[in-house]
Amino acid sequence: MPAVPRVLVQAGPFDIGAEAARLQAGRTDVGGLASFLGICRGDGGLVAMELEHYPGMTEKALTRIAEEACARWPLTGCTVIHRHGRLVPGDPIVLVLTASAHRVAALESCAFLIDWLKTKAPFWKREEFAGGAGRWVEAKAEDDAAADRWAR
Amino acid sequence: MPAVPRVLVQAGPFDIGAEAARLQAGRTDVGGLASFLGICRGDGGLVAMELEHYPGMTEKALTRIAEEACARWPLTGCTVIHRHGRLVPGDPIVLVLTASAHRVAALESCAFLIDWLKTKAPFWKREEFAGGAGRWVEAKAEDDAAADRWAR
Amino acid sequence: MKVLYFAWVRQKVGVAEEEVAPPAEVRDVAGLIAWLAGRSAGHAAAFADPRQVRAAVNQDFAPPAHPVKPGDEVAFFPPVTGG
Amino acid sequence: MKVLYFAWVRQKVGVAEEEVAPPAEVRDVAGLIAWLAGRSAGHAAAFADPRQVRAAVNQDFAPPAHPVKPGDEVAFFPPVTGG
Repeated sequence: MPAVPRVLVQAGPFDIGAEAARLQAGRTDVGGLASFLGICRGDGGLVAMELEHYPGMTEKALTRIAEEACARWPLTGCTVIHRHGRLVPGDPIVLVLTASAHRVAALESCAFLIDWLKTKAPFWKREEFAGGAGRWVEAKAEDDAAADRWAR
Repeated sequence: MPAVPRVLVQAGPFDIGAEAARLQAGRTDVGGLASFLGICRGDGGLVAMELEHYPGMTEKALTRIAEEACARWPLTGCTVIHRHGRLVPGDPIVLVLTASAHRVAALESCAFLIDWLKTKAPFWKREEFAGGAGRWVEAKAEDDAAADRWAR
Repeated sequence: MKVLYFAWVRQKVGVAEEEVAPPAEVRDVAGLIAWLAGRSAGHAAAFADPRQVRAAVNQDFAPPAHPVKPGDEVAFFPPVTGG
Repeated sequence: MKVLYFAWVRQKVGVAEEEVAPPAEVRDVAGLIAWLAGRSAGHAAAFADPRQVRAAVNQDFAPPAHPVKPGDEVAFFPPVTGG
């Protein structure tokens, strides 16, 4: 039976160490744990980023893709945490953790999930710059191409 | 200038949360942090694993490959920690962390480093099973194939 | 029918959410967009280029030809930028 | 010349490290293996199938044709299994 993913959409921060430990707790069949942590960058005078989401749909979409990863790769566990609200440079935005007996499954499914989150997760980013200027981040064609790698 | 990697070969455990924080501390140009944590599995009645290494050569080889990753991808930082000595199921063995402005560089360099460690790092594993039987782990052809992906 | 707006679509429309009762000939997402665009100058601005707008029906992404009916929750937003 | 052994090569040879002074005609890794194999039954067992043994000269991986000379640190071990 595929593992049941842990999916959280939250305003507050998360603890990568605690989340990694949770995927290993009480078991000895985990051989590899891959993770990706997305962080708010401070490029070009960015002072803050407002992350809007679609309550209800966002959780549902993230749960569905995490379940797909658990079905597609032999994962022992999988955690996806995505923040919303106002974030400043250096703040963590998203955490993907995948655990498996073997490293390839963990590494591939982690890349799959982050590529998917970039293109299909219902979040919208508004950047705020010094002086008060703001702009909505536009979707990138390169992110779509990355996500399309996983189509089958 | 390429980032200077942090490379440790040690008997003791490490803290993934602290190591992740270290790669972000005081900077706002890190957009993604990829990691892989290798863990000792308890398959088939394994009670312990003895990891032998080549003091001197191991550190040198790990430093060289980590420097290559920093030169090949635009990394802001890179950490490789590999344990030696006696480990039991559930114990972390190896940690690779790569940080970059962009996720693809972080994810690819992390996979590159762990593929390399599997095939080129001077470590040898001896497995001990319940009842006292022991055996040296043999190198796997599939690991060589994974490492060869990165040849150019 | 409940309609939700996100990001710059919400800013242009001027509300995050509204209850609407489109006429019976509005049967799909594309038809709803055309009808909503006539409701106000803000709506018109939001839907000026429908190719820039994505939709979800009952919290699933939906193409322009996806049917809509009374009771549905329909959302409009720019291409997503998560991760 | 300092010779180091690791993993099952070490176990078969029976020592982790030794100082050796091979004759002048021992010029490369392959020649050193052939000469070491004659030192004891343990050495012979360790090098019975040289294809199973890898080498490093002065802490860099080295193929059978790699030269060796007095003062070098030469190590023999099975294919590595890190990670």
